[in-house]
Amino acid sequence: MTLATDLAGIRLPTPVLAASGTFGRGTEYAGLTDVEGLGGIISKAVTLRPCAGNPPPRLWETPCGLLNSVGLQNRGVEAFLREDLPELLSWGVPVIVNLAGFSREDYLETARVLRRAEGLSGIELNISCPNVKRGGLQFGAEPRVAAGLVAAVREVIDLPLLVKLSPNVPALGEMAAAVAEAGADGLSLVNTFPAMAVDIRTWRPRLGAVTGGLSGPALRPLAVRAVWEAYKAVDLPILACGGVSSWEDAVEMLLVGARAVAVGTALFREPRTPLMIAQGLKEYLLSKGLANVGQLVGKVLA
Amino acid sequence: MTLATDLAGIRLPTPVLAASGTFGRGTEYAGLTDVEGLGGIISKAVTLRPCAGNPPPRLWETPCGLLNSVGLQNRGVEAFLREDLPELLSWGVPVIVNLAGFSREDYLETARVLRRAEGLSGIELNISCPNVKRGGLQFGAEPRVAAGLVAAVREVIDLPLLVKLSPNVPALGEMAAAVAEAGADGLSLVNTFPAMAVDIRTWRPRLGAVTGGLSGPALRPLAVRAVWEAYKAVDLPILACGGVSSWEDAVEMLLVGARAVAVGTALFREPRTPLMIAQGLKEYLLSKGLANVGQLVGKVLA
Amino acid sequence: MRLRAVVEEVRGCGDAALLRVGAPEIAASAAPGQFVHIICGEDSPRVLRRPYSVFSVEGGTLGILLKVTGAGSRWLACRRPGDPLDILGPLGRGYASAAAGEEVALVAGGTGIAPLHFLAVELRREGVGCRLFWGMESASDFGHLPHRLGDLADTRLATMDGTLGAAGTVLDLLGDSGLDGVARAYACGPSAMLKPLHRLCEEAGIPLQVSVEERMACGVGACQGCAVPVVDDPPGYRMACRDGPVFPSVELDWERIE
Amino acid sequence: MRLRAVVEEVRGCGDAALLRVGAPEIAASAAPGQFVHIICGEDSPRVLRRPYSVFSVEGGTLGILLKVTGAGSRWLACRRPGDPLDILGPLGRGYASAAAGEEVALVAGGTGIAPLHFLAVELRREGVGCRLFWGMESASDFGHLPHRLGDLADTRLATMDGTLGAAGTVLDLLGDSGLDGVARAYACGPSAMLKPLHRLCEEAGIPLQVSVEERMACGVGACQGCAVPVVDDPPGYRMACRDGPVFPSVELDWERIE
Ligand SMILES: Cc1cc2nc3c(=O)[nH]c(=O)nc-3n(C[C@H](O)[C@H](O)[C@H](O)COP(=O)(O)OP(=O)(O)OC[C@H]3O[C@@H](n4cnc5c(N)ncnc54)[C@H](O)[C@@H]3O)c2cc1C
Ligand SMILES: Cc1cc2nc3c(=O)[nH]c(=O)nc-3n(C[C@H](O)[C@H](O)[C@H](O)COP(=O)(O)OP(=O)(O)OC[C@H]3O[C@@H](n4cnc5c(N)ncnc54)[C@H](O)[C@@H]3O)c2cc1C
Ligand SMILES: Cc1cc2nc3c(=O)[nH]c(=O)nc-3n(C[C@H](O)[C@H](O)[C@H](O)COP(=O)(O)O)c2cc1C
Ligand SMILES: Cc1cc2nc3c(=O)[nH]c(=O)nc-3n(C[C@H](O)[C@H](O)[C@H](O)COP(=O)(O)O)c2cc1C
Ligand code: FES
Ligand code: FES
Repeated sequence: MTLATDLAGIRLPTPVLAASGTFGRGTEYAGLTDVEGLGGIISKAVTLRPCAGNPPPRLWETPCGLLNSVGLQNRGVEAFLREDLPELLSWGVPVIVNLAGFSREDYLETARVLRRAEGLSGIELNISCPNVKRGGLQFGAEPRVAAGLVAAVREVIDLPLLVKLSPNVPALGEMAAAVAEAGADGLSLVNTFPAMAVDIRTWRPRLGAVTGGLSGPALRPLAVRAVWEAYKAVDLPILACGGVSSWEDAVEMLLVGARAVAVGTALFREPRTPLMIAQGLKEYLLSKGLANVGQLVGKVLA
Repeated sequence: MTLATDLAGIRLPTPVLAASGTFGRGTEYAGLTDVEGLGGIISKAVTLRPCAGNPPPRLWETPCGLLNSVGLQNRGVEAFLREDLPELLSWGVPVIVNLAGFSREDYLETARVLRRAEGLSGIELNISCPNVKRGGLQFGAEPRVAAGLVAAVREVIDLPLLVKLSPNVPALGEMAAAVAEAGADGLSLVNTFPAMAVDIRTWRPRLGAVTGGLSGPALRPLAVRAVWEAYKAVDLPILACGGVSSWEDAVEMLLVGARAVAVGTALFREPRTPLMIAQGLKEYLLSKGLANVGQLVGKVLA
Repeated sequence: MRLRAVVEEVRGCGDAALLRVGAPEIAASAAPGQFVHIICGEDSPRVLRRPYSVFSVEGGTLGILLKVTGAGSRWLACRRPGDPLDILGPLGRGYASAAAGEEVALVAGGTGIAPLHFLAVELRREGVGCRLFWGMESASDFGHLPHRLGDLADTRLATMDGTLGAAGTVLDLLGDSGLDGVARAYACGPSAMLKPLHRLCEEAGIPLQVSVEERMACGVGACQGCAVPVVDDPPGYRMACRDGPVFPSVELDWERIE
Repeated sequence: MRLRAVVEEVRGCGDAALLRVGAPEIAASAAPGQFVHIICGEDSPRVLRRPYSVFSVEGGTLGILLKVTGAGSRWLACRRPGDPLDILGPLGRGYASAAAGEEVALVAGGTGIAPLHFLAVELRREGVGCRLFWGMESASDFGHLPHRLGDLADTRLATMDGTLGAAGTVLDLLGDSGLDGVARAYACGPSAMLKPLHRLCEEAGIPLQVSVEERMACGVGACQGCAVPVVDDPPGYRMACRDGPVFPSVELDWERIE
């Protein structure tokens, strides 16, 4: 029995990763969990140039969920390669870079810079960030547009390419198919959902950026359904995330078609969540006499 | 100070209604709350012919949310007019019929039958039910298709016409505009979100229909944002629902542009929720020196 | 119909717990087979109430026998005397009674004992002879409860692991002769138990009433969530909360019940 | 850094509560201005921990002074001795100390007293002279706590309703002469208090360190949620949880802070 698995050509020691934007460089959690025990780390979004991100407040808690409007705060791809990547790589687990942009050229230029990076395991192409006015989500709404971008990035870079989709489209299957056709090696599902909250005392939005993205257990049922739709539509490996907080949640995602899961919001409450999930998966596989998580993928009786 | 308000030409005694599919004929809650104190009742979906609905299980609870796959179970429009409507009308509050169909002709024929009904205050055109294979959502995904249906129904029926939209579209503003253009008197936002859950013990979906719709507080931040998007896009009154459980939630919805709110899932826990909300709104208006809820509509400082 | 009730006692009994709840109005009108609908945690992730059969009524006090199967029942089992409880009830339609002098069979699986316990008390009072068959996983499931049922009815027990009564299921316990001379039968338990019991009773020509468990939201017939397949023409659904939870077993479409 | 701690005591003090939590590892390394991050309710709708300043350290026991402002703090205030608590800490960067013999001012608004209380204890130990200014809404807010601070520092109180000390804000209390002869100042409170205080100190040429409150998710610098505007070039954000919560007030971009 092994937890090791392959995701779109990326060899993962366990199928439980840290989700983009939630794990920093790993260093931050070093005293709180064994970063070396992760299946992989997905970086915060990296853009071509430094980006200050959105004005505070950037967080608001909702029933079983979290709104964030961090935006694409990062110091740009050059600083990322220089300062963050070495630290990310120091943990000895696969590192996937979340690649974002405000225009097609942005994405491509950043991808070209990333080509120089050594040690990177893959790219997660972020076309689904609800927290930026331009770019991001606009590429994730229309299958044709998304496919165009994916194809262009594909030409620039050889690394395994996951495409992170917005769940907020009526025909997710079509989107998945378009992206697969364009050369994606895998899908990443889901990003946060566009959401909003208002302070009824001040009549002002809870978030400085007015709207933000919903994550956490509240949206898990939407994420499960999104993964299932994508799984039925295309023959690509899927990295699932959205409210995954326990090994049971992870098994649920595997059953509807995920090959691996990423944990975001749950880390904030319990930094050891990914390790606890991996342990739970191990015991589950053993108890079922299964050899690997692949034997669970898409096995929902539906 | 008054709670009475006008919604798309419907005179509501209070801006707090019972949401479609959650309140039966009112009779069921008679011993538990004062049905006469509601701002209005929206019927369960009514279709042309009787409809058995989806196989059980039809319910599954999720973190701060509820999945349902009831489907369009109803005894058809003729039986509705004969048996349900008189009872719904007996409470002396506005009754709005939720109109659903599996094809364009279905919708239109049902609308024609409803034209005969006396005492009806309005129609809520349901083009967003995630719980049917054909019809429902398929009309709610494409602005052009939705507009076509709305225009056709508009020709058939004179009653105030609310269109209940799916929140699961990337460009909600466009959808709202198309529907407004086609002659809707108001919008109803949001229906449940397509969702799914799996029993990891049996590997079977929690719902007999495999997927269902998410409701309850979990999705409130998504509903708030949807109402805000629609409010910015069109000059139509909006009936908001999605996780509204307290007067604070109602104020939030008003601030982002709702004229009235409907309460669904919260009824199951506390049947008096709409009355408690109305009472809370009253005290809030008084404390703020406001004359009516209209003075809150869309007043978020964003 | 609704109540701010008060917890009077919580007694652990094996893997289950017996709650005694002061709720005079509900107690006054509850009939065997009816249920109550309880908010299990104000500040919790749970949007729904939890349905529980009435296990007993003594004066103004309701008895509720519960098994911890998830977070809601765990919350309930952790109440302390004096804690408030938000309860709706009594809800649904209970068991139709029997005639005095008749001999009836009560067949329970696990916590299915709850409504049948209440029923046995009532039937006994009405002079009906009760034969109670109760199957459970293990002797430890319900503490001393099984032993105390002897006063109430002619009680026969079965456990899957053989730690109490006969080894096997409650159906094994019924065997070929368990229903001999029985005028009618009442049951509550998992459908894996109810299904074969239905066939057994049908063959023996014994009218059977079953209490079914379906997930519930409103609990009052408004949401159509708790659908139970029935053999109507055309085949459709009834609502467990309003039309049941007790149904004559011949009305249910067992083919479509899992 | 992380702990399963145990609640030792919960003392109501007015509208607030003082929790004493057995957490030796955290207590051993906590410095004034640092905070802990607490899970407030396992079976709750809350996905995030709640940040609380360390109010005191006595042996292996942490003191936490909390005001009930929502469901999370309410949960915390309802703990009982012996209850477990899941705590991360100590987190963040605290106040930089002063030199022995210096006279410093500590300016607190409401629960802003928490880190400043801890700081006053430490500064006193180090032979720094402390003048403590504390403003609150009303005398009843913190029970007897205000009276007990006299031992710790030269304490002056203000309440908005005039029920204790001077009537008015803590800034009114400072007046024109409050900072006279002060070598440095430390503050914690709402930004409506910190902003004018910053201006006051800038004019008087007194270095000021402020502890800011920002909503937090991770609490360790990983999510970039707790952004605080700074006057860097180009103007950007620091993270309250990692770079703060204490900042030299000159580093913050008060124009962009509400
Ligand atoms: C009419 C009726 C009477 C019942 N009487 C009793 C009784 O007397 N004693 C007892 O121990 N249990 C009884 N049950 C089952 C009891 O309602 C569930 O065990 C309880 O809801 C579990 O809640 P949970 O949060 O602990 O579990 P979870 O599994 O976390 O619950 C998740 C969801 O599934 C539903 N659910 C879970 N199990 C069941 C079930 N078996 N039946 C229906 N819905 C379920 C819950 O209500 C909830 O909506 C009865 C059920 C019904 C419908
Ligand atoms: C570094 C730091 C130290 C703090 N120290 C103390 C202290 O010693 N004593 C004390 O009483 N309070 C302190 N607070 C504030 C305390 O964290 C909040 O009062 C608490 O989180 C409220 O939680 P709730 O669930 O009761 O309120 P809710 O309003 O329901 O909380 C909703 C969300 O808003 C956040 N939030 C609410 N109020 C604040 C606030 N004032 N600051 C930051 N986030 C907030 C919560 O963490 C939560 O995510 C501190 C805050 C920070 C950032
Ligand atoms: C604070 C925060 C920051 C995030 N930043 C990014 C990001 O930079 N890029 C991205 O693709 N997703 C980002 N996400 C989305 C997560 O990677 C993940 O898709 C989402 O939160 C759902 O998973 P969860 O419910 O486990 O958090 C962010 C989420 C949070 C909460
Ligand atoms: C059990 C159930 C049945 C529903 N049936 C319908 C329906 O027939 N037609 C419809 O338009 N919406 C239906 N809805 C959606 C609600 O009217 C409402 O839009 C949704 O539940 C969100 O509001 P809530 O969070 O307050 O429940 C149903 C919802 C539930 C929970
Ligand atoms: S639970 Fe709503 S109809 Fe039965
Ligand atoms: S709370 Fe996550 S960076 Fe500060």
